[in-house]
Amino acid sequence: MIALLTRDLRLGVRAGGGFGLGLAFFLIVTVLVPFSIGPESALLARIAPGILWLGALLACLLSLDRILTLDWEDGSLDLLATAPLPMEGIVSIKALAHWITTGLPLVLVAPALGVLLNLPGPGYLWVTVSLLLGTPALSVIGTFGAALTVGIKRGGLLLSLLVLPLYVPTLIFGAEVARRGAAGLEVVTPLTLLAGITFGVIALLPFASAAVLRINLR
Amino acid sequence: MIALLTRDLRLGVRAGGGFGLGLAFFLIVTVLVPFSIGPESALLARIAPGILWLGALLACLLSLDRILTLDWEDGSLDLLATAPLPMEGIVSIKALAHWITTGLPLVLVAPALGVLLNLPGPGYLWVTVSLLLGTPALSVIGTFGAALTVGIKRGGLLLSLLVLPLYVPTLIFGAEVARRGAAGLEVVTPLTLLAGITFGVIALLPFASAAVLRINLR
Amino acid sequence: MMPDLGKYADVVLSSYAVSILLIVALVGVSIWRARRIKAELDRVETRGIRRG
Amino acid sequence: MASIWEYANPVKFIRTTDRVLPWLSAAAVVTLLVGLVWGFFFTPDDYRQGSTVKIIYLHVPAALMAINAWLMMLVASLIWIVRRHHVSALAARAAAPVGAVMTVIALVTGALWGQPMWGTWWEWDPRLTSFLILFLFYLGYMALWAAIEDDDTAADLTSILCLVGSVFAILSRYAVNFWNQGLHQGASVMRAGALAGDTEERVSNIFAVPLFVSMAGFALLFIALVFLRTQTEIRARRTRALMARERMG
Amino acid sequence: MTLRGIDLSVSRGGIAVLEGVNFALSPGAALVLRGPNGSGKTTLLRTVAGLQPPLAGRVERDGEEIAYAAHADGLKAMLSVSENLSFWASVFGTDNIAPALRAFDLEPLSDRLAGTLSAGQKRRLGLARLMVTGRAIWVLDEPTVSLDAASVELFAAAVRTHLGQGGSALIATHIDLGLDADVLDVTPYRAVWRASDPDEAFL
Amino acid sequence: MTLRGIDLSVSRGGIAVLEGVNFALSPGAALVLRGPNGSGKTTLLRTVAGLQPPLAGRVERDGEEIAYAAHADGLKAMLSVSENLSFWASVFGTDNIAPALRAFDLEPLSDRLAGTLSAGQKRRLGLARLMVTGRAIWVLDEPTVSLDAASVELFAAAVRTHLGQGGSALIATHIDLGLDADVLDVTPYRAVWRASDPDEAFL
Ligand code: HEM
Ligand SMILES: Nc1ncnc2c1ncn2[C@@H]1O[C@H](COP(=O)(O)OP(=O)(O)OP(=O)(O)O)[C@@H](O)[C@H]1O
Ligand SMILES: Nc1ncnc2c1ncn2[C@@H]1O[C@H](COP(=O)(O)OP(=O)(O)OP(=O)(O)O)[C@@H](O)[C@H]1O
Ligand SMILES: [Mg+2]
Ligand SMILES: [Mg+2]
Repeated sequence: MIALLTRDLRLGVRAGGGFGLGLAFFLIVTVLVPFSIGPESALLARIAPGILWLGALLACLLSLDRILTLDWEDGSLDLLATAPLPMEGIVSIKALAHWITTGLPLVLVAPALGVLLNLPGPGYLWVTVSLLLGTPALSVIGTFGAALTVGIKRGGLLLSLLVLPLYVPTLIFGAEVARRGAAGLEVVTPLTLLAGITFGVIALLPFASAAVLRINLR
Repeated sequence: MIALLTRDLRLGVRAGGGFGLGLAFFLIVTVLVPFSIGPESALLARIAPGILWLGALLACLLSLDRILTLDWEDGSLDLLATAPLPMEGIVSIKALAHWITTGLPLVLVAPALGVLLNLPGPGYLWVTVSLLLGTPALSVIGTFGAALTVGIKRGGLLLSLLVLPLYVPTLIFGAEVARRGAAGLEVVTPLTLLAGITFGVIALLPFASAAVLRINLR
Repeated sequence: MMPDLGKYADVVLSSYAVSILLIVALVGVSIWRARRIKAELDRVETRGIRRG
Repeated sequence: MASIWEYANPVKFIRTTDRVLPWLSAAAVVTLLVGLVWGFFFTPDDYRQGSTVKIIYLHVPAALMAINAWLMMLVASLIWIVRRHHVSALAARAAAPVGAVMTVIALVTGALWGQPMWGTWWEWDPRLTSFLILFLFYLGYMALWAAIEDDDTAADLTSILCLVGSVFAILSRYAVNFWNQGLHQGASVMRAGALAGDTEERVSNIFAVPLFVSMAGFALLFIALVFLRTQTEIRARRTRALMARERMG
Repeated sequence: MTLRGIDLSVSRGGIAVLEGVNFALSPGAALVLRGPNGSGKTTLLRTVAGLQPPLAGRVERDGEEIAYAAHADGLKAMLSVSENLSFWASVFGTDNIAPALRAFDLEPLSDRLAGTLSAGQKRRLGLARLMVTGRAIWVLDEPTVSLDAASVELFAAAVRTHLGQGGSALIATHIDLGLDADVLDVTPYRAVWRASDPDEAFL
Repeated sequence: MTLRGIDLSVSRGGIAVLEGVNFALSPGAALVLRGPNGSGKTTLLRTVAGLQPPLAGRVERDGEEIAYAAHADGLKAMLSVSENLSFWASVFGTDNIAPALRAFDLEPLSDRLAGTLSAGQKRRLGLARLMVTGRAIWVLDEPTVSLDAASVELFAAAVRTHLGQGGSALIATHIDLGLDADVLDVTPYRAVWRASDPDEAFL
């Protein structure tokens, strides 16, 4: 299992491995927002927490199809399936590797991008906290979507279509925490709910992902 | 050439061909915006034209890697390059097929999505016009990006990174047309500039794309 | 016979129009596809029988 | 006593439904026409909402069927997962487009209704929003069916998606409620007189009876369409199997 | 530890491909599958490896004991030859990759990225993977594709060593490998236009 | 219409692979390239086909006259066999795909999606593509990979017909095709440890 994790991380940071690309995408979306919305800083400040969450979610989404499809295309997934690892373990490790290479960097860089959008003072803390708590759920749900679409060539967009509705609760609570935090309101309730979703999803969804993957390898 | 266009369109609409997925992505981004920004309709109305442009741009972006990579992976591109078609023709046809399967549907559906974001009355016309004029540029520029990254496995995110800066001028003028139009202001200047970009890009960029593609096939 | 719909006539009428249109389209597509598939199946079946 | 599972045999299913379909379709058309004509021509306007109240005969039945269709797909998916009866997988597939159209009707009529009532086409009200999400689930479900070639694989994957999706749909419903308390009517057909005035305990019978007729019409239409479309899916599958057999032969 | 296929029927894309195949593979023996293109060798091997369920009959095996090598090699272009091999070694709980490198003459290439190998070099690396699995039963699908004569000989030698250590091998191939092995021609078992179970209800 | 390689040096990944190769291929003749794995056959063929520039020397050919078949077949999984073939036919301005289907025994498969073919069937389709190009010079990289004996014979027959009509063929292969052809072993031309031109400035 650890061998799989280290391999995935190593592949992630090798040239072309996709590490940093999610980050860059996040950066660019954030930069493009003022171009399309217009440059008023009051308006930007109001939408800043939401845009940061949306950007992080899209960056996550775009890197999902790397989780399994690369391994499927070159035949590694067939070979892994015949290796002495439980399928549930494989998908969980894959989700973890995705979070470490994509989710975590997004969390770390979000405050810096907040500056570009005039994020109000208390927002920095709560954007970071909510992303830290929410991005693991995005990775785990995304792995489920990736397992569903693994046999489909360039299924990237289909993957987005399947995964986005599943992202809705996470997004709502996460953005709510960030928004309330930025406005100086109470955040305990949405924060608890966000944590609930994340832990629930981590505990249960790998079983569904493994089942789906087994069907797809058939 | 026409054989190539009909083949690409046919592949596009076959199962898993990706037609309609760009559309779905556009829809979903639009839906997610209020979840992250919050549900106040006055705020949404202000950012609606910008969000529609941003959503269309991202939907376009995500489908770019299908333009050439699929053909590269299965070896068709090598074979096309040795076929009696000029490389400039090949990339232009690819861009055209991409626009027909992705850009055009986006234009058609944008007004419907405007409703979800409380787009103000005159906005409908101008969002449609600006997208109609701007999306061909997005496809042509995107084909250039696709040609740049064609050899790179799952280069999707890298592609986004390379292409996004190139999209900035189109986005600025396009969103400006839509925003001014929605606010009932004069739109002639940005509209002219947008048209200029589109026609310039269509006339010149295929040569660059063809050159880049030749190098990448080497 | 037509009821007086007052100032909301366009809204009510377009609701009915759109809904009925959608339902008719759905029914139409379903029936059309049912016929087509049935014909195709018949074709394949008789071909199979002829072949033995 | 024949077990209900016998109808899971495609041939038997087609034979039985062939027999009931004409009656069912006729009943659906008649009920639907009666409900809608009654509602449109022979009910008075509401004193607050004016003639827009007539939209309810489309809006509420469509909204209910949109939800019921998903529930039916969920049950059919479970049957497929547990007992692997092909007809149930195909019935779920057949129901999805019908449910999606019902969702669209509810959304469109709601939007049209919202314009005069709330002064806006669209409001991010929880009820409306969760319908939009439901629509996305329908889209994803149909797209997954369409994207996979092997029928049984597609059935397996879409049923799991339907299961997981249902859990997330419920989660979304709560999330959306939390996020915005909205303008939409409560579930008041059975309760408060939000429609007909303030005094009565129930929606006045003048509105309620045609509404129920129309609901029955939508339900019958749904069942008839699902039967027909399931037959089509079965025949399509049989065609594919026969052609495959020819190829082997 | 004997691998047995008992009345095995296998299907692909919902269509029965082979029917009633019986075979037994005991330790120290190799069995070569033959049959024209499209006869169902790949399908049979995938079923034996446990990647897809049989349509009928059963495979008697200890699931943990099979190492499978498919048409595709499962190499990561961005990892070096030895990194690729070490990864598979640790997945299978072994750790010595040196013998595998030596057996397939990969030592001079061990620091090269797998993506820059030629077709035949890639294939050699894919085969070297088998040796680090430590599994007793090798299930191989056209292992010698793209290999030159010298590499085919390396491969045959590796299989012989494996058999000598009590391992066994089930190999689908179109060419002669120079192995002393039984041959199973799948042609007689081709399913004659019968739909597979799932479709049967529709016929 | 003779194809000539004159003092040809070719490189891959910035490293010279073959140096000073000379060959000539006249109408009606076939030339078989041989050499161990990694010796540079693929690289040489890509250069001849015009997909990459030579490092030194030149290829004399009429660019329009080459049909190239690579390791990969360029098939679209979602198009049927005949759609795949018709597409290539119209790209090359020909239109009759029937002879190609017949020559490679693809008629029974012509309505199947290419994605559902077995490895060898795919390969046959890839080779059938050559016949619809109408080109005189065929440049083939290991064309018989995954083919069974009967299909190899179909292929050899197709090449013989092509040569009989005044065409020519340059074929890299590891196995014996049963063709009456000259053989060019690339082993003696292997470049010894010399960086290619672009890197030279740094050495
Ligand atoms: C796109 C927008 C809308 C959607 C998706 C929607 C959805 C729904 C749904 C799902 C129901 C059935 C719920 C239930 O009975 O528990 C319903 C009922 C209803 N809707 Fe809407 N609605 C929308 C807009 C509107 C608007 C604008 C109005 C009018 C102001 C409206 C008025 C009603 C009424 C009166 C009912 C019946 C409530 C009851 O008594 O059960 N809806 N709607
Ligand atoms: N997805 C699919 N749908 C329908 N039929 C398929 C599918 N995939 C493969 N087949 C068919 O199944 C049969 C068996 O294929 P398989 O790949 O097992 O053959 P094989 O013996 O390995 O052939 P080869 O020697 O060419 O590799 C072939 O006739 C093939 O056309
Ligand atoms: N991207 C690359 N970077 C560096 N070296 C490479 C690269 N690609 C291939 N090579 C090397 O170039 C040499 C020639 O490779 P080529 O693919 O031409 O060999 P080949 O004769 O076709 O071999 P095979 O019979 O295995 O197909 C090999 O030694 C290979 O390792
Ligand atoms: Mg095979
Ligand atoms: Mg080669």
